[in-house]
Amino acid sequence: MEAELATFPRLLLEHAHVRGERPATREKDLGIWQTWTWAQVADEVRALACGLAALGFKRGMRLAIIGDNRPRLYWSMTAAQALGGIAVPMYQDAPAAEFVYVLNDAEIVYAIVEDQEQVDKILEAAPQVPSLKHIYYDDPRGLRNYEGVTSIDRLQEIGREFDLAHPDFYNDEVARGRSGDVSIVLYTSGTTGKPKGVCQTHAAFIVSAQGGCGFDKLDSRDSILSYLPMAWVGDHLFSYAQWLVAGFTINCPESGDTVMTDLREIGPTYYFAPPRVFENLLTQVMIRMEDASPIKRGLFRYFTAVARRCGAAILDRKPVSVSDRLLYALGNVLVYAPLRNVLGMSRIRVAYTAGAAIGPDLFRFYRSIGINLKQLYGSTETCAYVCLQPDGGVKFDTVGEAAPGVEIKIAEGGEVLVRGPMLLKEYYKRPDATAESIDSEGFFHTGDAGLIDDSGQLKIIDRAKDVGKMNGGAMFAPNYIENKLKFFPHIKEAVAFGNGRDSVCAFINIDMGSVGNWAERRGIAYSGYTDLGAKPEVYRLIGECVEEVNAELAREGPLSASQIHRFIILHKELDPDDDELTRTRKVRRNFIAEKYGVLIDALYSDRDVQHIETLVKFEDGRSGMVAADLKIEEAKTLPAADAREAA
Amino acid sequence: MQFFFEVLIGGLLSGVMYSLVALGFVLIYKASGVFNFAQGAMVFFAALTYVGLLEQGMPALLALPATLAVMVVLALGIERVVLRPLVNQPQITLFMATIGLTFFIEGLAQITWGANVRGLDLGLQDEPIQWVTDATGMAVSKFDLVAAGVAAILVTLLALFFNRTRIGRALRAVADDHQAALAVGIPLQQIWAIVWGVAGAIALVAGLLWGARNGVQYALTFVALKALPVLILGGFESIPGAIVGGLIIGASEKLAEVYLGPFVGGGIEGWFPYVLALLFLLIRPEGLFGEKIIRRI
Amino acid sequence: MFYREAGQFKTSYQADVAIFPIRQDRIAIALIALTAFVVIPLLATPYLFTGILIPFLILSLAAIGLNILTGYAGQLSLGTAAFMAVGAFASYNFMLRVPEMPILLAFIGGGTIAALVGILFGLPSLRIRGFYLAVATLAAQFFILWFLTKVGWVTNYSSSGVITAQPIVILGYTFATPAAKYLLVLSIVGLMALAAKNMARGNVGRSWMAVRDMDVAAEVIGIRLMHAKLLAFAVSSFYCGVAGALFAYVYLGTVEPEAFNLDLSFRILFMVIIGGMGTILGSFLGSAFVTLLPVLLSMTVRYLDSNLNLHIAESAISNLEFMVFGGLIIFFLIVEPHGLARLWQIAKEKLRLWPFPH
Amino acid sequence: MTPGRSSGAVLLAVDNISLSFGGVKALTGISFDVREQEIRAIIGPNGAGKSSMLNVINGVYHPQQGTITFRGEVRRDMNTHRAAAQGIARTFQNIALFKGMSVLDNILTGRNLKMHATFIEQAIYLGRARREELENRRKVEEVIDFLEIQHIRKTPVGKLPYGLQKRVELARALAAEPILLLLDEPMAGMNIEEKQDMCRFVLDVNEQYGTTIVLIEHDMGVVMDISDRVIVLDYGKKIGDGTPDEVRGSQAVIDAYLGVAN
Repeated sequence: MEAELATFPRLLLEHAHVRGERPATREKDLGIWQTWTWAQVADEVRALACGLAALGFKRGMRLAIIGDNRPRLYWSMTAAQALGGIAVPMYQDAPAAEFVYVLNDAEIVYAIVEDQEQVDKILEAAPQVPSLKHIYYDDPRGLRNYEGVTSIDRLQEIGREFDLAHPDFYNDEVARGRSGDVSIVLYTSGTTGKPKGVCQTHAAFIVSAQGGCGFDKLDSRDSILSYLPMAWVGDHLFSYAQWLVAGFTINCPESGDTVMTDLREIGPTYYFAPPRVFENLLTQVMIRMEDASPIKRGLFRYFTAVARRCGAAILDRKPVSVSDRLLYALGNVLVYAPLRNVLGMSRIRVAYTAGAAIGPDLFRFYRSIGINLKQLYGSTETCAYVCLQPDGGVKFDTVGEAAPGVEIKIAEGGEVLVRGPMLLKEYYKRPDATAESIDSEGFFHTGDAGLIDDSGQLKIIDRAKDVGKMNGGAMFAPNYIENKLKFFPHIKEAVAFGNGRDSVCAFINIDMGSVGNWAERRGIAYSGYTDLGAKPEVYRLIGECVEEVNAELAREGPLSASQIHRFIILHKELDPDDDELTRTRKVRRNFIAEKYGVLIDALYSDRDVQHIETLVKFEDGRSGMVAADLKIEEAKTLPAADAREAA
Repeated sequence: MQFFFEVLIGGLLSGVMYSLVALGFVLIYKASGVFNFAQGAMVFFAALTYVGLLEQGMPALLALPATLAVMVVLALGIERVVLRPLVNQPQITLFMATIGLTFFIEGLAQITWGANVRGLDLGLQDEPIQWVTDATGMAVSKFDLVAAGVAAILVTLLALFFNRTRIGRALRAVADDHQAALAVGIPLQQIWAIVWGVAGAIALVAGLLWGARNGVQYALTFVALKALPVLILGGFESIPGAIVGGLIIGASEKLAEVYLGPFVGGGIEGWFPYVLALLFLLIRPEGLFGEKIIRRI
Repeated sequence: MFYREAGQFKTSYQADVAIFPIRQDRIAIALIALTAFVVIPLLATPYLFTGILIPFLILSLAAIGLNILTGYAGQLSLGTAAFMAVGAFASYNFMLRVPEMPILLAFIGGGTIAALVGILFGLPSLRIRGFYLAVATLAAQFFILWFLTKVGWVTNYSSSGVITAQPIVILGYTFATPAAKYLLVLSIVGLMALAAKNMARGNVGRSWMAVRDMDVAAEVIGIRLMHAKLLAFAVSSFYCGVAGALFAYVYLGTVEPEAFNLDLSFRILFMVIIGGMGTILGSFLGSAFVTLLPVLLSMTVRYLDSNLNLHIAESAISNLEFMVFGGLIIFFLIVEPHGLARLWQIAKEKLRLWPFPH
Repeated sequence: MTPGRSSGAVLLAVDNISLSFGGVKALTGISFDVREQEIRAIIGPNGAGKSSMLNVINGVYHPQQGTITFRGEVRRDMNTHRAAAQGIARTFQNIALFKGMSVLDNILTGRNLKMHATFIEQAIYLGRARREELENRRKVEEVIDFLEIQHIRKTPVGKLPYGLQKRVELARALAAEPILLLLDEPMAGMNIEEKQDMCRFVLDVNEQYGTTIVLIEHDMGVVMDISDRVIVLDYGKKIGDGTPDEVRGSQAVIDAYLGVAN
């Protein structure tokens, strides 16, 4: 990369120069999409930067940025960077109390926030943040009589005056920037302990962005909807780094609850969403189709079937029979294209999802109706950039191949190690943490366990710390197995055991909703969860799911040993109130193993019925005993198949 | 002077006939708040049916009740098919609906009975009454007198019907306040049906009289148009209003025709009542006997 | 289904308030215009021009006029035909008495006179509402027709009261052929429809609708009732006047006042009701419907007649027409008070949301 | 509330106003003043003549007796157009929106006095007409943004729930950029959240645009919270006038309200 484009402020100047009149930023405001060209953005940023400088913002200082995705908040990042400062975007939905830690940790003096709500919160936090001196706000609504806060408009006025007085100041400052400088500190919403500030350099993000843009051929004609938290690494890569590298247009929605409408209006060509968003969308589609006329429903059902058969293949340009192609073309006119349109996805060239495992059916659905949905893998420490799925090489259970310039290595315990220019510089003021996550060879320890499949794509299977070993020495990844089970609508929760055992066994919670329906359709009467779970038909139903999972596992080389031999359908639903799940509904494996020791023993014995009594808390707080005789079911397992034939 | 009175009386007498048609409007308007533009068509329909039945060789004494039956059926049909679905719609919508109705009925009438003009003989000659002429020297049509008499009788009957009978009182209640009427358990639908039935009957009488005078033909429907200014003058809710209005219109249009006509080329009774009514409206928008409405907000 | 709105976002209010904000609609309207101006003139038969297309267009214009008054401003009028008559005879007299009078100017003049008369008969609307007003407009219907028949001067003392429209010459070109006449009417109607749409979506239109929907509130926010109502009468009558002039010059050729009788007024009212009150599009749909229905009706009847030889009289057909229209009016008022235009709108929404129902 | 606001200059003064319909006396000898930038509440049992008072102020009703002084001009009575032109806007007790129009158009009508293009200009839709349309649209969008009704911008008002309709009506009044805003029971029939929103908006309007507000409200809590001074009417007579606390204390008021639900 040529040295003079090594920082974001310089990239901005470059765009203003080569495509000054093309749209850079849009925001749905006052009913229309207000648009700023690259030239205008450059000018706004210049005013902001000069304003900050005039009011004493110095090189190396950190600028806190809090609020929804607003153009001027994005711009203030560049403004800070132009002065050699560091942007510190923070999660806008966090309560004031949480602000305090980050503001102090980053020794924030200057903060730019969105509106009255954020101002109120930061003022609430201020007393505990001695360093904080200057607060600027974007939206003046309701802030008339506030003391000690200034509007960005005012800030820019000051800036413009300052600029007139010191015409060369801005360009000099930008010129002094180095690509090795830290451009941003992103705080990881650490599940354990205090959040850590991840310091990323201009270079790291620019390289990652360039890699990604090259990989998916993104250019200045693309456009993206910026609706994910600015403090999240993904948004920083897609809506900021790639924006300034590729020079495409970012679009800020009118408000949180109009995102879907705005998506429909903008019709972005490049889109990112976490799996749950896609899941909710699909559910909505299904619900809305329910009320459609029989004809439409028929069409929809028929053509989605067609798509399931050949859609993905056509998207991947794989050979497909002529008849199917014709049918698909017809379906495209009648269903897929209109559907993409109402979802606002007609123009999408590349869509990514990441952050959690996505169900294969869900994933396939979007691809089958012609939306190029792909998965990627990365973390805050790696600029959200490690693996990408190449067009035509998309699988639902991998996260793709190593991104350009990235080195991947699987460690002994199966942990994924990565090395490359996109790695974090350090954890802010946490040398210890830095040292422990980056080893001597410069490899970053992701904390995820995974394996490289035969096609060279990375498959993430579990958190490294959860991965165990079976007596046979094979790797045991409970989450991976549990996820596979949970992808079945009938299975709500699953807990797999096998660490230090000869075989894998599992507890299963059926999904009352879907199994309930299933039972009613078959006229199976049941009194409640426990009763339904004990029905032999239900055992058979779940058994089939388990065996499908086994079949899949059998094809996955090292994991084929993790096939489930025996399982139990639990007599009660795992429940946070009984401490069996975390509040975020993650299974607390060890606690459960203790609580249901009897059952585990039974699973690993040759008994096929086990009596159990459990203490449960009811909604009203009372607690009582639930007793049941649980059947233990054998599940068919298959010999480890050669992975190649499967792929 | 004598001539003046002759014209005046002639006018008043024909005015009574206007009132007769207007009565139909008022009745329906009072009960269901509908300005029934189709009243004229009903008049036409009634007369045509009656004549038609006679042509089919039905004796007059039989044809009369038969026609009455037909009219009631028609009225009930209208109430069921047109009014009920439109209940609580703005009055103007109902008004337009009755315009549609007008076309429908006219079409129906002519399809069933043919469109050619028929004479109708009620055994009354439209000739001066001898003794009146002898006494005053004025020519007063016997026909007009009888017609007026019939109209007078009908009006009295209606008045009695309204004030003495249970239904009549219920009807007045409905006219005053639909909700309240419903609340005290007056069957709205039934009331409407009755009212439309009665309106049908009135239409029949008017139809016979007018038919006998001008011949039974499409032109009969214009009689209704004549009744409109009468209503504006008299107010839509008031039976006395309809009568007085009718007399004023009848008299004034004749006088105007005779005394103004010559200067402007005649044929002015076509519009004179309207202009009269219009001018009147500007002075008293709610009509002679209509109540003043205070519009609250 | 055919709509692809994703990515059609508005970056200016100009674009947002456009008459056809959706690209697919713009394409459609372009195609329609192309057919109307190019394809039809090439293909249509003289009968199609003089028998259907020309009256359809002229009556659409009249319907727009009535729609402005009744649909937008909420003032019911039964005197439309009379205002058309004023336009027709006024234009005739302009042509007759003003030497070298350009005919288009005569049309405009006719419209203007009609507008003035409209204001005159609109005055009662300041005191009275609803069908009281309707009756007042009836007065206009009768008085004006009487006036035109009785006052010889307007018909240039022609014994029969029938006038013969002067030939249509614009810039030396005589519009004689049906196709030429059609194109003339099409252009005039097109332009005036556009103008009407602009008024309807502008401040004037909003004031009209405000007066229609809740006059007290309208007054309170500063709308002058008198001004709004009389303007509605004036504009409406202007449109009817021009329509009347075209009716006389392009469609009939020789005209007597009776051509503009109450029945015509009603027909136009039907167009507005069936087409949809308060929409310009509806005026066209309604006009097309009311113009075509009789044709189709008589065609089918004749067809049945000849095949099943039922010996149906001509008069029966016209009476059948009466009944069908009457029935339709009631039907629409009950089932879809907003007429064909609304039906079209609903269909369009369905297409936009396809495959979803809502 | 900031007590300072009630010490501003007098914006509106009604003096000895009496109004009657036929024989019925709706108001008898009512006098009070409204100061710039204050929020003035009118309370009283049903039929106390509150709405009639508003109708007199903006000229819907014409009092038989008394004078109205607005911005220093003394008058026998107002007329609606003049009132609007001079900067008085209002909302109605039972919503008076234009049912056949979209939210946007409804609010745009609020700006009709700001648009001067003749109908001919509008028909041609060039120059002034077009410019005005777009400028005023922008103004309206600011109001829409202010009242947070972006998501219903293009819905027909008829389709909206009651609470939102009330908000749209307020928007229409605000679009006129009034000096004096008359609100007739802005929170009637709303649930708690809706009321809180509405309160916030009323206060924001008063603060952001410095609009003087006269409102009729039944919910005592609301009145006491947001108003600077309160007038109490009963059977068309004024029985109390002062700060919320003063009024709350007054015996006459307590009597009038005895047995009155809200």
